[in-house]
Amino acid sequence: MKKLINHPDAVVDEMVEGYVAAYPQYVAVLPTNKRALIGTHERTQGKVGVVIGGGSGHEPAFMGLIGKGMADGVPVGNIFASPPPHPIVEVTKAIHSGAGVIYMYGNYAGDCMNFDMAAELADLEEGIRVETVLVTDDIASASENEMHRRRGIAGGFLVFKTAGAAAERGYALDEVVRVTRKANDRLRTMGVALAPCRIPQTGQPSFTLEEGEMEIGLGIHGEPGIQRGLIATADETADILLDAIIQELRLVQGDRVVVLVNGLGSTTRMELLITYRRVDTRLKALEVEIARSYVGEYVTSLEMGGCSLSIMKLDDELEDLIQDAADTPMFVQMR
Amino acid sequence: MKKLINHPDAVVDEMVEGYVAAYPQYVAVLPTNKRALIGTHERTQGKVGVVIGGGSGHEPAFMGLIGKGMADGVPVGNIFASPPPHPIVEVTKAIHSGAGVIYMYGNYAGDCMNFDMAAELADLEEGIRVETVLVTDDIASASENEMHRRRGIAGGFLVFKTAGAAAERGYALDEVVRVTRKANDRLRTMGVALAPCRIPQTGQPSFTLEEGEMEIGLGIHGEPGIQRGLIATADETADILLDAIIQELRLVQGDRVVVLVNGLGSTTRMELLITYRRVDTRLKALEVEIARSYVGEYVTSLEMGGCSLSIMKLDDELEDLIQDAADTPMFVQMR
Amino acid sequence: MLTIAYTIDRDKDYLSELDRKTGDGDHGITMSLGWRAIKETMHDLPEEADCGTLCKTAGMKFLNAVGSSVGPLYATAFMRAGAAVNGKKFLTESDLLSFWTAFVNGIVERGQAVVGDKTMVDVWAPALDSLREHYALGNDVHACFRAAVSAGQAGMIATADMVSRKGRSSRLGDRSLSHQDPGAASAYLILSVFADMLETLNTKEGDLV
Amino acid sequence: MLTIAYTIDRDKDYLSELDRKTGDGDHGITMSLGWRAIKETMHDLPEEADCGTLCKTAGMKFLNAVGSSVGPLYATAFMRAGAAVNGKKFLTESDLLSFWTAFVNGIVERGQAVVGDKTMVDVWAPALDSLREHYALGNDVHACFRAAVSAGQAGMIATADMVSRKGRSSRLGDRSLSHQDPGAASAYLILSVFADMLETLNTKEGDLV
Ligand SMILES: Nc1ncnc2c1ncn2[C@@H]1O[C@H](COP(=O)(O)OP(=O)(O)O)[C@@H](O)[C@H]1O
Ligand SMILES: Nc1ncnc2c1ncn2[C@@H]1O[C@H](COP(=O)(O)OP(=O)(O)O)[C@@H](O)[C@H]1O
Ligand SMILES: [Mg+2]
Ligand SMILES: [Mg+2]
Ligand SMILES: [Mg+2]
Ligand SMILES: [Mg+2]
Repeated sequence: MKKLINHPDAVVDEMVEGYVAAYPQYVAVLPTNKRALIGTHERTQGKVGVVIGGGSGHEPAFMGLIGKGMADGVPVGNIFASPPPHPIVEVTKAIHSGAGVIYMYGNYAGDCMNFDMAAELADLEEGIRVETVLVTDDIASASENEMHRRRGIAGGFLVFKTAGAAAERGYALDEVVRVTRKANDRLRTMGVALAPCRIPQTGQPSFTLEEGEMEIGLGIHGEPGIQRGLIATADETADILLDAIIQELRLVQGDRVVVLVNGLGSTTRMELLITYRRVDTRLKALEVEIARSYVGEYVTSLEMGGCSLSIMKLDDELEDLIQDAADTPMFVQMR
Repeated sequence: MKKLINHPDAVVDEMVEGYVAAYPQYVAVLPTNKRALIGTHERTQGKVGVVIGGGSGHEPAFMGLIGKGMADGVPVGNIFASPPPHPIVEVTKAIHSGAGVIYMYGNYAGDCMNFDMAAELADLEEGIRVETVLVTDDIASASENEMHRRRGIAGGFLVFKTAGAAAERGYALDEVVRVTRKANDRLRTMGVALAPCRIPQTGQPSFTLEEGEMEIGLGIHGEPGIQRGLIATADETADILLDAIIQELRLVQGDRVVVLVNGLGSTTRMELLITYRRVDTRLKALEVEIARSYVGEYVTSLEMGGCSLSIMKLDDELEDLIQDAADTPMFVQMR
Repeated sequence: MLTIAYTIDRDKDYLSELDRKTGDGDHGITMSLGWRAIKETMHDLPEEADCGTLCKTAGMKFLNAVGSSVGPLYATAFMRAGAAVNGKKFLTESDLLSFWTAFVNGIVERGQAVVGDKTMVDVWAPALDSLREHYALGNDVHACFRAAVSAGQAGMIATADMVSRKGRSSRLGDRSLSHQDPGAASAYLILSVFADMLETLNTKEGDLV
Repeated sequence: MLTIAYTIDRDKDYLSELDRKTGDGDHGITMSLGWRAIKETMHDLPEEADCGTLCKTAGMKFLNAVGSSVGPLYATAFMRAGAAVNGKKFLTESDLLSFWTAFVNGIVERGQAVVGDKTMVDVWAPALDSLREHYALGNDVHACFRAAVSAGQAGMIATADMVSRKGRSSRLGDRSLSHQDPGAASAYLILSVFADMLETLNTKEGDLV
C-alpha cells in the first residue's frame, strides 16, 4: 500500500491542519477542540446554524463543505468513525446565531449516539435548540417499508445543499427541518464498488473482489455491498442503479429531478461521465426533466473504486434551493 | 482492470456525450465536429477568445474548464493524444469574437504540430489572428537553461486561469499573451507517482513500480519520471518537490505565491491535504506569503496515483487575475 | 486497565479483520485508540482518585478519543459504573457486582440492543446474568467471574450464527451470517482480561478498575 | 493500404508496449486508429479516384482520426506524396520514387527531426537514401525496395542506442536508452509491408497506394 502520509495514526489531524492552512479564507479550527471546524463566513443573527459531520475518509464530505450556503461547521471524526460529542458541541455553540441548529448526518449507530449526546449537551449547557435530520438515501441498505433504517450515503450532499440554502435564505428552524426532511424523502441512492479501499492504519483492503466481480449496493465505508455481481458495462451498471431508483421514486413523464453521479475515490471523471450519459439517455426517454446534474466526487470512501447514482425528485421549492449559490473550499456553485 | 466503460474505443466519444448532457447550462458540442466543445456563456464582442486543449484522460482539464473566466472552447483529443486540427479550427471559428484567439496547451510535439496547423488554417480561412502560449512548467523535464523544451503539466491550470481572467476583463490579445507568458514564466511544477494508470484500450499499466518505490518527476501521460526513488513520507515527498521549486523560483521572504497541490487521479484529498500541510509550513518558515491555494484534482492522468506541486510567484497583476471569479462545470471560484 | 489496553492493542488487527467482514474494518483501531486514551488517563490521575472519578474520566477519555459506535456505548458504561461505585477507593465483592451491573446496563440503555442482535450485548448480557446468578448462590468471587467469562464466550461464539439487527452490519442482511461480531469479540477480551486480573490480585481490587 | 492497416492492427499491442517504455503507451492504438480510418476511406472513394486525391484524402482521414504526434507527420507525408503523383491513376517506377521522396520529406519538414533524434526519421531517412541510391544505379525496382527495407530496419534497430531528442520521450534523457522507438518500429512495418505488396503485384502499382 502506497499512501502519501506521514504516520497512520496522524492522518486525520494532519489532514485537518493542511485543510485549515489551505483555506483560511473559508475555515478555522476552534481553540477548544482541534477537530471542531467552523466557517469564517458571515452568519447573520437569526440564521439557523447548519452542522454536518461524520467520520473522515469521505472528503469533500463533510469538512470540505463548510461555507456560505452549505454548512456553518463540521466536527471531524476519525476515519470512518463518528466524531465524539465534544467537537460537535463546541461547533454547535460557536456557530449558533440565536435561531437553533440543524444536525445532518448519515444514519449510522455511531453518529446517532454521538450527535444525540451532543444535542442534549448543547441544550443543557446553553439552551440551544437542536433538530436532527438523518440522511437515509441508500436503497440497498433496507427495504422500502423500513426506510428509517436505511443508511445515508452520497445523496447526503443534496440534503446538505438543500438545508444550507434554506438556512441562508433565512428559513426558521422548523422550516429548514421540514424542507430538509422533504429533500431526504424524495432522494434515493444506490452504488457499486469495483475496488476496495484501505484504512491507513490496517493497510488491508476492505474486501476482496475476484477479477470480473463487483459489489452492488455497497456502503461508503468499505462495507461489503448487499450482493456481488458480475462486472458489467457502464451502461448495464447504470441500468441496475437506475431501475431501482426509478421504481422507488415512481418517476414518470413530466417529473423534474436532480441527478448526482458520485465517484467513490479512484474512479475517473471519464467513467463517471460515461455512466452519466446512460442515466441521461434513460431519463430523457422517460421524459423526466433533469433540472441540474452533479458528476464528480462529493462523498468518497478513501480510494475506493466505483460510483453511486442519486436522484432527487424535485418540487418547485426544492429546485429553487438546489439552484442557490454555495461557496465552500471543495464545492462552489453560482446561481 | 475494472473500469466503468462500455467499449475501450468509445470512451472519449461517450465521455464527451455524457459531459455535454450533464452540463447543458455550460457547454455545447459544435455540429461540425463532435470533438469541438464551446461554452454557452456570453462572449462580448471584442473579447479575446480562449482555447485550451490536449488529449483526454486529464479531466477536469481541459474540457471541464469551459466557462466564464476560463476557456471559451476546447477541442478534445483521444486519450493522451493531441486533437487534430479540424476540431481546433472549428472551435476557433465558433468562439472568435473579433479580437483574436489565444491557444494554450502543454508543450508536446503532437499538440504543437496540430495546434500550429489549426492556427494556420484559422488565419487562412477566416483571417483570425491566433497567438499561442505553451505551458512549460515541469521542472523535471529539461534543465533550467533549456526551459523552452520543458513539457506542460498540472500548472497549466494556473496559466489558463490567468488568461481566462485577463480575456474576461477585456485585455487585448497582445496583453492577454503578455500576462499569460508571465504566468508561465513564474510557474514551476514537479510531481511524483505512486501508481501507474492504464489506458482503457491496452489495459496495461503505464509503468511498474516495485513495492516501496516511487517515480519522481513523472509526466501526466503515464510517462515514466526522470528518476526512481524510495517511497518517502508525505513530508519528505513534499520537500523533494519544494526544494526544486523554491530553488528555481528563488523564493525569498516577502514573495507572494499561489500554490497548487494536484492529485493525479486516485490519490485521496486526505493525502493531498497532508502534503499541502508540509508545503504551507515550509513556505511560512521562509516568510513567503500564500495568496491562494488549490488542493484537489485539476489535471489528472487517468487513475494514476501521486501528486504534483505547482507554485507561481505572483506580482500584483497576476494575483488580481488569479483571484477573479470563474464558472465552469468542473471549476468554480467566486471572487 | 493497563492490561486490557495492552491486550486490545495486541489483538487490534484481529478485531479490525472481523470488522472488515461485516463492517468498516476499524473496530480494532477504535478500541485500541480508546483504551490507549484510558491508559494515559490512569497515568495522569492523582494517586488518591476514587473509583467513581476514575471511571468517569476513563469514560470521557475513551469517548473523545474515538467517537464511533463503541465510544458512546463504553463511555455510558463507564459513567454508570462510576456512579455506582462513587466515592470508593476500594471495591468490595458486592461493589464489583454493582459496578458490572451498571456497566452493562449503560451499554444496553445507550445502544438499545437486545440479545440476538449480533452486538457486544450478546456477550455482556449473558455474562452479567451468569455473574448475578453465581453471586446469588453465594459462590466464590473468582468462580463467579469465571462463570461470567464462559457465558460471555458462548455469547460471542453465538454471534456468528446471528443476522445483525444493530449497527453497521445490520444493512448486510444474510451476508452478516457466519462472521463473529467484532464488538462481541472485543467485549469478551475485556471481560476475560478483567477476570484474569482478579485472579492474580486478592485484596486491593480497587486498583483494578 | 489495407494490408498495412491489417499489419498495424495486428502489431498494435507491441507498438504500444514500446511506447510505454519511453512515452505514453498509445502508439499502437494511434497508428491502428489512423490506418483503420484510411481503410474506410479506401472503401468510400469512387473507383476512378487518382492517386493524388487518394493520398490527400488518406492523409486528412488519418490526421482527423488521431491527432497526436504521428497524425500531422503522416498527414503531411500523404499530402506531399499526393501532390507528387497528382492526377495519376497508375504509378510508374519513377513515380514511386517521387512519391516516397515527397512522403519522407513531408515528415521531416513537419517534425524537424534529424537522423539520430530517435524518431521514425531514423527509419524513413536511411530508407529513402538507399532507395535513391539503388534507383540511381538503375537496379530493379523490387531490389531497390528490398534495399530500402533493410536500411530502414537497420535504422530502427539503431534507435535503441539513441537518447531521444524529439517528441515525448525526449524528456526522459538517458532513461530512453536501450528501448527502440515506437514510431520507428511502426515506420519499418509500413515500409516493409509496402515492399512486400510490391513484390506480389507487377503491373497495377497504382492500386497499391
Ligand atoms: N446499538 C448497539 N448496541 C450495542 N452494540 C452495538 C450497537 N451498534 C454497534 N454495536 C457494536 O459496535 C461494534 C462496531 O464497533 P466499531 O467498528 O468500533 O464501530 P463502527 O460500526 O461505528 O465502525 C459492533 O460489532 C457491535 O458489537
Ligand atoms: N518531431 C518528430 N519528428 C518525427 N517523428 C516524431 C517527432 N515527434 C515524435 N515522433 C515520433 O512519434 C512517435 C510517438 O508517436 P505517438 O505515441 O503516436 O505520439 P505521442 O507521443 O503524441 O503519444 C515517436 O516514437 C517518434 O517516432
Ligand atoms: Mg467505523
Ligand atoms: Mg499520445
Ligand atoms: Mg467498524
Ligand atoms: Mg505515444
